[in-house]
Amino acid sequence: MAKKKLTLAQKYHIYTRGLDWEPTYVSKKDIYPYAEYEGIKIKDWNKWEDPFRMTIEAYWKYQAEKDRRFYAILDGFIQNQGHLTLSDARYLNSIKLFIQGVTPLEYMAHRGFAFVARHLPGAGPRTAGFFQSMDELRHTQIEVHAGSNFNKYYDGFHSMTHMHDRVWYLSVPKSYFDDAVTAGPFEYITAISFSFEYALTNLLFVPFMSGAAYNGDTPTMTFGFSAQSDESRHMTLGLQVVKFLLEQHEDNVPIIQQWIDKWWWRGYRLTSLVGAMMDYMLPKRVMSWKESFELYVEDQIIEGLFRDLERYGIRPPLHMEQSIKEKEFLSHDVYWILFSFTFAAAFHSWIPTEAEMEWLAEKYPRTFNQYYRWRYEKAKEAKTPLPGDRFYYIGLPQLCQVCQIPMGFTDPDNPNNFVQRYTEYEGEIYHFCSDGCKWIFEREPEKFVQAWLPVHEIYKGNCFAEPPKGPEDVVPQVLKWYNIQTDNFDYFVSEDYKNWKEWHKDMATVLV
Amino acid sequence: MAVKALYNYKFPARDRAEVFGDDIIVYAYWIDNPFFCSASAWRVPKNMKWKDFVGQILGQLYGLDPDFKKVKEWKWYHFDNEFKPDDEKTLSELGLRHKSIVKFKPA
Amino acid sequence: MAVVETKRERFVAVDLQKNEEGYNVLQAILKDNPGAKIDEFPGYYKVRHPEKLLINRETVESFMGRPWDTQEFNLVIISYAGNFAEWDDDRILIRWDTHM
Amino acid sequence: MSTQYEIKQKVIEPKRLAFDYLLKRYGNRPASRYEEATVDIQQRENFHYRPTWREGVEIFDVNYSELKLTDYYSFLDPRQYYYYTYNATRAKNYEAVDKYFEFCEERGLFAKVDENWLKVYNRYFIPLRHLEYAGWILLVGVARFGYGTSITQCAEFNACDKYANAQLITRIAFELPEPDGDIFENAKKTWLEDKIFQPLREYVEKLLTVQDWGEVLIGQNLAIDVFVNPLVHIELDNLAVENGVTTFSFFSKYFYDMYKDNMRWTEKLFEVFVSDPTYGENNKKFIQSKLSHYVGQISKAIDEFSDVFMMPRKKGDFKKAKESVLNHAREIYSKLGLNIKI
Repeated sequence: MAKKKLTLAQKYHIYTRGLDWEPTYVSKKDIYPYAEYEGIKIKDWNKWEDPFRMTIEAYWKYQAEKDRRFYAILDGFIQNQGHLTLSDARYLNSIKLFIQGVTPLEYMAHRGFAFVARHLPGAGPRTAGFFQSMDELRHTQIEVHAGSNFNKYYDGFHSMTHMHDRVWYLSVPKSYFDDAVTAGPFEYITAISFSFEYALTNLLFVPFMSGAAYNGDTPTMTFGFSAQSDESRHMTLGLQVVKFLLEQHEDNVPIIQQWIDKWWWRGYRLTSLVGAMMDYMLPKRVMSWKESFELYVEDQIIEGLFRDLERYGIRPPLHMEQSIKEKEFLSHDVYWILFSFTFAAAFHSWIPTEAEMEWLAEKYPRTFNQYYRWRYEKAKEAKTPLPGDRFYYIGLPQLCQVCQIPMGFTDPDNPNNFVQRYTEYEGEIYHFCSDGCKWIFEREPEKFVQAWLPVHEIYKGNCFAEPPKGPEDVVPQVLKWYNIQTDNFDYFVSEDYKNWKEWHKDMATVLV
Repeated sequence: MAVKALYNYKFPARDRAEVFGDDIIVYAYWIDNPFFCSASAWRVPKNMKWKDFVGQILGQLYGLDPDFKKVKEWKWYHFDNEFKPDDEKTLSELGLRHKSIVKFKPA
Repeated sequence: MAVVETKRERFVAVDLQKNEEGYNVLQAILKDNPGAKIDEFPGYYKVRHPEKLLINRETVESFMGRPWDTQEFNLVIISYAGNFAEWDDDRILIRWDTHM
Repeated sequence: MSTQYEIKQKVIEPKRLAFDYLLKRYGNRPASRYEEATVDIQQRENFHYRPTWREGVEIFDVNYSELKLTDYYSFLDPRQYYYYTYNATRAKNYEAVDKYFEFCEERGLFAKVDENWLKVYNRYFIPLRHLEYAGWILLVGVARFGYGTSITQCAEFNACDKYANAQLITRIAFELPEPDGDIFENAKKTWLEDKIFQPLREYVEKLLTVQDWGEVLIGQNLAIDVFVNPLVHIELDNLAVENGVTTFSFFSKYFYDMYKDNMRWTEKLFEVFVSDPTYGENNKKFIQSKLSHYVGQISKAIDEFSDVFMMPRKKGDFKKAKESVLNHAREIYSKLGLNIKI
């Protein structure tokens, strides 16, 4: 009765895929009806190699420990009124964007991976997908809990889920994930596990969270790094999925390549918001967007990952070169958009200080002074009747049909202009911010003609709390429908700023 | 290429012309002036006269730029084709359609 | 103006949390991987090596002064570049060019 | 050098006590972490694109089930589990399991299990890892297609418990002697071929093809769980004890506790379904009709287990055991006000 000696991998198989069986009373297709229509061919699910070998009991143990640490830090921060020791209340505007834009995506990812765990016919990847579904729920909740404390003292945090469904700039992240979860299970897992988790989340979680640490926000740094430790598992899953699909059948290669092409550009456009947060919204900066793009994308992804994938016949994403060309423009373009429309946003923006402009000029010696600095000088002159002594773009922007960002991405070959592309499909015109977004549309027009574009919805009258009483009542009714209260306008006319000054006026500053 | 789906995946475009009735969406873009962070979008009647359209977009938005008043005359483009609109003609008479883009720069 | 500068490098890397445990793991990595380079950022360390990074349980334990399960690596890792070529009870190996 | 502020003894009045949508719902009071993590978290409107995998539905849609609620957050988990409290609770629950394994190994208890009982156990118990695993698939489907975070979160955790159950059975099996060859292969063969499992397997395979998540919960949580758990973890454990085998009673209690824990949210949810001001009647009709069907099937399926009661040296009384199981089920259904003929 001596038990045979098993390797860890064999043991793990018994713990996971060994539980599966071939049904005989119904057909397997009836249990997993969504597994074939994408055209992915799987010869042998057993060739799947588990990206990590974690049992549920180990999962409980390590995840409970991670969360115990997180909540201890959060509670300490709350008890010590840690928000008062942030570098500056301006910092929190990046966290507002995070809570409104990213946290609901974590939630969508949780449900999306539940879909993978339910509908991929391979027990191995289903199991890994399930762990990720759990993790994503965790991320949603630790982020909500970290945001909850800020919500008590600052604007912009009070209605993130509601805003995510309605507010114009949040349709950018929302449409990204809606695109993924409406796809089949294979595209979803390639889009999210591979293109997003492996190739892009580093930009979101590592340098940005390091920035949070630098600005005194330990709960955000902790949830960021703690979430990212789950992310390491997710990255491993992403890489394993793609390699597995590529090895299963040669017919899968062109399909996967197209998904990589599509989802690289979708994800890259989405993370442009992070560029603006890093370069403009952190009062103390760790590294620029460009530097982190070079480190995390050019070195790690292009030089590292894609050279590894060459042998499978996979090349770097179609529009990768364009994103490299844009790296000295991107964050400036996006912040300028956010700055221009702050009258209708649930965060504040501001004209960078002289010192900040110097930093931007130093980090972007070929673009900032040449193309962007003058806009802020002019913004001081071009005042509007709205609160804040500066310019707002009083109007509605043209949006890209695919990424839904206002069409404000500089053409690096013609830097005083934005890229504008359009196409005609079934008698209607569609506009795009880039060749990447146009390519994505033309590949799947039936999908993108459905886009809920916030600007057009406003013009259709679908975004008013009550019918406007006149032209001057239009924006207020939209803001009411968004539930934007005192969350908008320039930082220096905000309640956040007023309160911050008030709270700090009778505090001794101690140098240590 | 079509979307791969388990059923006939076809829906009317959400923002198709008929949804806007007698109005159309028109975009406007000031060439070489990135002070305005993107082209703008307007819902206007097809029968609006060109001068009223110009009055609306320049009056509400583009006039905010201090450089605006320095411009005596504008050069106009419909998409990328230069055109010389007659002030009294309507947008549809001038060939503008739903989701047309009008570009302009100082002459 | 479309000149793009690039000075790309190929390396494997791990990003580790800056805390006591992360520091011990970092020490173990430096000991077992001659040629590894560290960059420090607020809140985290980035260790990189042109070819591979090996994390030995025994070495980590010698720095920790207690038993250390390789699964505990999950508690300190923030991110990585490369591929987990091995992850068993005794060691974790990260490198590129691994196949299934 | 860095700058720090010396915080005077000053309390800053919060400008809001909770997120706006929680204040609207619950009035001007701080919210619990459970409420913050749960209520109104799921996206509701303005979805951009339609699913490519199913016609006529949105990404999240109340029409994924016949069961409906006027307000989906009228259901809240009585255990108030959110990710941290769930994982922390389970990690703690499992510590006892780890200790017990240690204890059994130290005393060599697994090796000493009576050979005759081992045959019984291998036949009825180890194959249940497949049933638990199917429960995982079913519940994770509810976590995807259910409506409202309060419901789907419970389903997700329940799914996790199911997978953990399957793995705990596996872990026990790893400890057992293998006089008849590979214990897992044998168990799978039993699951696939042995007559005692066939109606149960047919039941669960068919349930795996059901799309309506409400019906899945009826078939799994209100039927399979309600019948199989007391049969296996109470009645058959009693029989083991009568045959002098007590090694597994600890596990029986653990599994049964897991079941009871999940019945807390399940019962609450169905209570909310049948008492809904708008949909209560329809919900009740649907539940009664589906549940009657599933109960009929599951009741017949477990009759096959009468064989198992004949296997040990000291034979058991299946009829009596079944009656206890039925009473257990009757009690739950009548508590929910459901009229189910058993």
